[in-house]
Amino acid sequence: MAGSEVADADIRLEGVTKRFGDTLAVDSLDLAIERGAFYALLGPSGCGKTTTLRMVGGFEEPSEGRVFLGGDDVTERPPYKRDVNTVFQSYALFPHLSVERNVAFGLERSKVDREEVRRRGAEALELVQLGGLGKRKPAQLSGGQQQRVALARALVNRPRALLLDEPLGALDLRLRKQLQIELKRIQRDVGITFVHVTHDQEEAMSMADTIAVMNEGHIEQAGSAAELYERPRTEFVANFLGVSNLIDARLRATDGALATVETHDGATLRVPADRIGPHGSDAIRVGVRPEKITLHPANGAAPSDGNRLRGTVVVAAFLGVSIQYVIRAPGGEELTVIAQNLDGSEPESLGPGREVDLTWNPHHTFVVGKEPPT
Amino acid sequence: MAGSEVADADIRLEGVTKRFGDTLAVDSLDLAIERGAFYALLGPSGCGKTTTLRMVGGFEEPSEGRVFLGGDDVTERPPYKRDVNTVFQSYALFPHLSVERNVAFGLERSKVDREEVRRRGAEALELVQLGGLGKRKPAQLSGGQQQRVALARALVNRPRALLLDEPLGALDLRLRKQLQIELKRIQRDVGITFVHVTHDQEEAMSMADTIAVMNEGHIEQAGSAAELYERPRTEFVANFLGVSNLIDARLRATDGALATVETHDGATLRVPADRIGPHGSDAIRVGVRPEKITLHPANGAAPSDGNRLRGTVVVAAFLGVSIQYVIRAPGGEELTVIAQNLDGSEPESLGPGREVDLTWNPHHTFVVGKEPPT
Amino acid sequence: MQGRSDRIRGWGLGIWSAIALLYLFIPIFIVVLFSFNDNKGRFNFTWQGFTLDHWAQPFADPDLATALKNSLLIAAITTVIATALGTFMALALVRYGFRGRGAVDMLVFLPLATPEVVLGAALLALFLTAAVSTGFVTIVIAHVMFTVSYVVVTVKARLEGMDRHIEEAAMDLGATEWATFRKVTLPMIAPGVGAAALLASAISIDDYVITSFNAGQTTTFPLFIFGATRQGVPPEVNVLASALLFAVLILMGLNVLLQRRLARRSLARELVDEPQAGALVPARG
Amino acid sequence: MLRLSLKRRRQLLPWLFVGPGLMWLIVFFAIPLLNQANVSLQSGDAETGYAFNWAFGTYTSALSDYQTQFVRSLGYAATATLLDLVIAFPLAYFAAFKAGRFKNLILLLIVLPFFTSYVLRTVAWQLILSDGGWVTNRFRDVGLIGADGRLLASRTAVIAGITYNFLPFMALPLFVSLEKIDRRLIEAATDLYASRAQAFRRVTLPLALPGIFAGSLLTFIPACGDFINAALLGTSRQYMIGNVIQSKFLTILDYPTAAALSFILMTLILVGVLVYARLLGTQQLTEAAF
Amino acid sequence: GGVKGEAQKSKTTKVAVVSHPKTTIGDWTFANWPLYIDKQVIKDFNKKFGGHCKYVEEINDNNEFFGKVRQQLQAKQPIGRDIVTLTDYMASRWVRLNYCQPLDKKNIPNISNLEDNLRTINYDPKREFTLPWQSGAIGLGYNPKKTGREIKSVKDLFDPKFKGRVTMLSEPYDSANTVLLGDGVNASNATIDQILGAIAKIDAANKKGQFRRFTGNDYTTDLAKGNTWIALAYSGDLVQLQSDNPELRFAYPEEGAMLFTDNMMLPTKAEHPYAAETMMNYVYEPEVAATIAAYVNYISPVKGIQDILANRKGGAAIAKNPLIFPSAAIRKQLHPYPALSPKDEQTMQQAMAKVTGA
Ligand SMILES: Nc1ncnc2c1ncn2[C@@H]1O[C@H](COP(=O)(O)OP(=O)(O)OP(=O)(O)O)[C@@H](O)[C@H]1O
Ligand SMILES: Nc1ncnc2c1ncn2[C@@H]1O[C@H](COP(=O)(O)OP(=O)(O)OP(=O)(O)O)[C@@H](O)[C@H]1O
Ligand SMILES: [Mg+2]
Ligand SMILES: [Mg+2]
Repeated sequence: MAGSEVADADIRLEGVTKRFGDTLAVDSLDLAIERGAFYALLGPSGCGKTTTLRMVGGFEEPSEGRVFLGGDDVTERPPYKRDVNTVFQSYALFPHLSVERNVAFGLERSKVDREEVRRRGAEALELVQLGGLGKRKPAQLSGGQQQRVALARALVNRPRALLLDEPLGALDLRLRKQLQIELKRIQRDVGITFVHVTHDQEEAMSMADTIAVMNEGHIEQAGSAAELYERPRTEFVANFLGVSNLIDARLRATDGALATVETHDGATLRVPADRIGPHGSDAIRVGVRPEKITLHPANGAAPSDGNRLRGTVVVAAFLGVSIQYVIRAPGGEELTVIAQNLDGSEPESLGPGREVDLTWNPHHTFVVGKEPPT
Repeated sequence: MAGSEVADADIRLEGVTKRFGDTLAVDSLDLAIERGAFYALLGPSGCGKTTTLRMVGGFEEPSEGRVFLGGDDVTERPPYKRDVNTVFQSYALFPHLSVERNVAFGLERSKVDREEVRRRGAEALELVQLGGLGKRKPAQLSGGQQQRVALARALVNRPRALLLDEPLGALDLRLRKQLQIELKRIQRDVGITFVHVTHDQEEAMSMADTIAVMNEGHIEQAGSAAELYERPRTEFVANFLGVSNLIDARLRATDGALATVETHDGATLRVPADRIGPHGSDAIRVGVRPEKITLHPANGAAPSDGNRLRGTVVVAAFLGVSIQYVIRAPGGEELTVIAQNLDGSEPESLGPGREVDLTWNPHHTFVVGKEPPT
Repeated sequence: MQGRSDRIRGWGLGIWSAIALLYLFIPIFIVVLFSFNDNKGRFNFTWQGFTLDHWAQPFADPDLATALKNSLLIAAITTVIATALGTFMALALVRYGFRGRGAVDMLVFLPLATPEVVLGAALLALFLTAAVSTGFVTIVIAHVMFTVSYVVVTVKARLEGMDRHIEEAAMDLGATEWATFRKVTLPMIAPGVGAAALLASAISIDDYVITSFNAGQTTTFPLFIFGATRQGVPPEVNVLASALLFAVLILMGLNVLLQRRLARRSLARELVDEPQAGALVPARG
Repeated sequence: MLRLSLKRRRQLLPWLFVGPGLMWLIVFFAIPLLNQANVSLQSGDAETGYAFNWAFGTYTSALSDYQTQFVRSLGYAATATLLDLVIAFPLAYFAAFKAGRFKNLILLLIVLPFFTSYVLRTVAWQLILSDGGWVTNRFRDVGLIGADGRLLASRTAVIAGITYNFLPFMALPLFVSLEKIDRRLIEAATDLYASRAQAFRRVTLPLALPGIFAGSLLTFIPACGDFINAALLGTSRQYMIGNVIQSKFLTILDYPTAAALSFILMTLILVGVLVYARLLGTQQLTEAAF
Repeated sequence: GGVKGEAQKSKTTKVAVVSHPKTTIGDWTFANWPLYIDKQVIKDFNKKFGGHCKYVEEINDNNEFFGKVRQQLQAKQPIGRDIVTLTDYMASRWVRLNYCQPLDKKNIPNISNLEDNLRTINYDPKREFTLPWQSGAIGLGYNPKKTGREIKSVKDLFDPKFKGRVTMLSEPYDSANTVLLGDGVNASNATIDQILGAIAKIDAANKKGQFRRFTGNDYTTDLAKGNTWIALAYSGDLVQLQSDNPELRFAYPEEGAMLFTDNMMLPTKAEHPYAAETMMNYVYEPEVAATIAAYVNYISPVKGIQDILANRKGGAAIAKNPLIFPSAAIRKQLHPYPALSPKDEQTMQQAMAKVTGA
């Protein structure tokens, strides 16, 4: 499914399956990652992200399928014979070694001469802005600093690719944001392929060139952040990546670029025709992102050339940077609308209990297949 | 400082100080919380939130000052003689007792009859939507479920107030969001006073009626989320609650409702005059929230009746629901601007490297005193 | 919140603890005291007066010296073998889910649940059947047999607290299995291994029961003492026992000081090893 | 080894690690026990040797002849275990919760006696409890023993000796399990209206059960087989099964009976442990113990 | 090889034609009881004859030691000891089972110094296999301050006044036979039934709490500390005890006392017979024997040492000590152990074990 069309793939998985006893952790997965890409594996807990990464790193052997690195089949090779390095979620720093010696560990193993080890180690620490801390033990560092040591320890080996398993998962929000930016910078500077596992969609979106959304051992959709966000192809992707307002509908007519669908409660909406494509005509759901919707007091002046729905405000919550509304549609769905906090408080006319009109540009409507409820 | 004007305060702290050896954990703090309020104590790590809460719960004795519950001085009473209950950050569920027995613990101690214990226990579990899990041991529950058991265990006693110490801190983002909503719902349903300790500003804003921002053992500012967000009175509050763009400035003139200030690089901005109030005329900083700023291609059509600054785009990042820009101002500050993702991608004219104009309504400008850098 | 009754309870607890510790130490006082007894004949159980003579010549009795030497040597060899075997077993038991692990676990546990008379007698019966003459070697065999379980238990506890990703990280950085063990696993479990070694040597040095069955012509320190109880324990025994005690005390004191220093230097509390309390389970007779 | 696949290597490696230690335990622990089983069914005499002939009679006669000693052993061991629990629990509790920075010192003090010899400590008790000694005289003064009663060479002395010698085996596991208890649980209990005593009974005590169990095992099992205390502090009227096994084996050279006694003892202990585990509601036997 | 072959043959023909030709001494082993020699003797021996004598104090109990080496003896393997020192009844068993080999008397000319009353013994009438090491009497050790009177008779052990203040030896050869002597039976010729009777008597008294403990030679502590007042005791121990506790006394019971002898023997297949015999000869030199006697305080089997000690510095007291040098009258009252059949011996041991509870 996922980008297996990439020609000069640096990391390639072919039909890889992994079973733990009865658990199917990864289900005949295909995957190709370009050289130098920042690739994110995004998915809910237990979907097989870590397992996939561990098979690339050599810590688990696939039950079926093959793993290629730069064209070589490495399926049977132990980790120390693969030129990729992993940054573990728990950092896995060697507690008995100083930061310096941690970073030097990989180079020492590959018999690089002493002087060069020192030089490259210092460089790597510089890169992650830990220049002065080489002599400390890991326990003497804060979480964020430890994370950067782990990164330096992997980077210093100049591996073909860096595998990062929720490297920021254990950090608090503030530090996480800061390190996201730093990680992105480092990846640009060194140009190494990064494979980044996370279950935080915002993190994936703000960092990765390509995001692969995983679910139950397979990849649902892969592409750029904007692609996935604006045109999710499955309900899972639509819901996992940001908030979606989804409404059951069926196809009525297609004229030109836009198709017309009728929602289950009788409203008519228009969607770009090419997005109907793979789905049948019956069991579809149309969706729109909350920030694409504009609210207007009911029967007020609203633009006529777009999709429009009527609803009642249930909640209006102040979130600082934005105000979030929950609107009950006649069909019973609760739709979320997000409006930028331009004025410091929500207008009275959009307060709870008010009738409102929701409008949006048909081009922001997307279509997903209807999935049986889980 | 904080709302000590509240008359029928349910929980009241008067001049409470707590020292641990040399550490001054809480510094002559006054605090009054109304009956039935959802009150958040927000502050960075180590600012004394937990200590304050523990003094209310009776786990620490204040070094100075008094604690009142519903008018009674309880400063000297042990925890089991105070009708408040605590939900601990780590939940502190009794691992050897079933969920049911955990919830029944408090009632059994206060000699409620067997039948009622059963009934109220079941009710409380129903309330937190754990109806079927009464027989399980805590270890057999997920983090979110454990959190809800802790809540039920406290609520079932119908205390005067519930003290929650970062009850969601250990949970992942998704679960946290879900439980925030649930907690808010439960508080509305039962009408008990909630005192909620957190260092997550978004959490505080989305849940609390009143937020008290703590710093170094005292309360910096208390008020509603909108009040604190739109009109922070100190630099600490401005930065801790959301993102602020702050620029050094000095007062030039006041005419009518608006005052004029000159930024350190010579630009002129206007601010509501009443916000200058407590601060001197010299050492002030003016601020504006990132979502209040509108970006225009340089020298393009921009409204003339507002504050305006010129700058260069450094970063434009797609965050799904919004696009975040970092703009370098002539004075060297990096200003953050957030624009709702209305169109699915940032306009070419606002890409990195472009010159842009930033404009905002003077009424969205706030003023804080200049603090020495820490 | 400390009420008055709480304070009284606290005192009661403290006093009870002090009495319990006193109970533990009464015989030790006696042992140390009688190392200074100026006894006249061969017996040393009537206080006759103070002397430092025995401390001046602790090895006056060559057999006692031999016995102590044997004990120390046996303890050293036992410790090395048992620690090595036990550490690897613990490693396999914690790190690998292999078939038969439960059975191995049980086999490790059983010696701990078997009284020593039974162990000693069974082993001797085997040696008798196989016509192996007992002596130094058989003592070592026996000691290793029943200390290895303690080592496994101690090291296992340490390993279970260790993040296994750290070993994976080493391999990921190019270390082979062996290099990983040498450079990462071993240094990290070193405190546990050290505690296990200490435990093994303490048990070995102090063992009487199993040794008495399998000693042959070899005399160890406890055997010497037990033999001497029939004839009168010479004060040199008290001297050596006291000396051993003081040596341990000094070593532990140094260790505590060292840890304090480390703790003070480090910013983080993690560096101070949690007291290996489980590992200090003492030797049994 | 290098050419083995990853999977094969992962299957082989653990056995390579376990192998030597396992062999040691099999050869020097399991096989001797099996051999003992064989010996216990032999008959013959000391001078000419014994031969295997399914002599089950040894078991019945061993049981009937030494019933007293079995009952005594279990009784003494159980009493000592109980006493140790009573003595050690407050001590461990104090060390875990109240001792503050003296915690490690107390631990050290608990362990320290074990660096003098077990036999020597017991000999020291002989001196302490001797008839004309201070302790005995005080007991007489208080009237705990009669005017010509004695402490040494009595049941009291033997049980006291066992209690003494195994006290740290009780104290350390108790300490470990108490220290593991999250204090917030106790706070939570008081928060939920439990007084200190109730919090102790409802929360602390149940959570210390694994420690109580482990400590009891570590005390009870060796105490059951002990013979040094009875030999040095008791008389033949206090001899325990350990003394019998020892003398049968070493002095009387009646190997089959010694072996049979060993097996009966092991069975009794195993049954006792299982019943105890049941009573305490401990599920994982080995795990709880260590 | 030849040596052993001859030893074997001598056994079968019952004619003591033994020859252990002179060899170098080499490294050889002497197994003995603890504190049973002045170690200087070993050093002197090594200096004088060369080689190295490994002297091990490993025999704490006759049976225990027998159990240790039985398997090898039965399999006709060397047991790694060249001299073992065992008490009469055990020595008798070894002789009976061919576990020891005849001594080459040519190598032990000093055997002529052997006290006359020990020249023959029921299990080895011609002393072909055994040579006495030390003898001792089993008598009454007591503390007159506690008993308040002199103790003379075996019957005093059973005096209810001393209830709980008496220790009894657990070895039936010692205790049962002494009791028989007390009842006027010549214990050296006692039948098993008589012995069982004595054991029954001990049992009855024990049930009433008469005896504080059954002991090996560990009765000393209790006696010295005053925990017990009377002990059935070994003569040599009392001499030792008296140096710390001069008030203690030892009495040969007026009804007679049991005499035990520990005997040196050469185990079959012993690898250094010549060295062993050289040592046996050496310790039978009166000067050497005197040194040993002065240290161990038992009754020496070697003639003529009383005078040597009397003239030695510090030896006068020893020479006068009736525990070490009993008078001729007392010597007449000392009785060797009875010779029991293996079956009877086992019956006796088991009966006693029941009483002592082990
Ligand atoms: N060693 C193992 N033994 C058995 N099952 C395993 C093992 N490792 C993983 N699994 C199972 O495989 C599935 C995928 O696990 P994996 O760790 O890859 O998930 P993940 O996507 O990384 O989740 P998370 O975000 O929680 O880390 C899960 O159901 C997990 O329970
Ligand atoms: N028992 C104690 N002994 C000594 N110092 C303490 C103790 N408890 C708290 N402190 C100190 O008091 C200060 C306030 O601690 P407190 O736990 O109240 O912070 P907090 O705001 O809850 O922080 P966090 O968000 O990290 O939980 C800190 O400097 C802390 O180190
Ligand atoms: Mg994972
Ligand atoms: Mg806190």
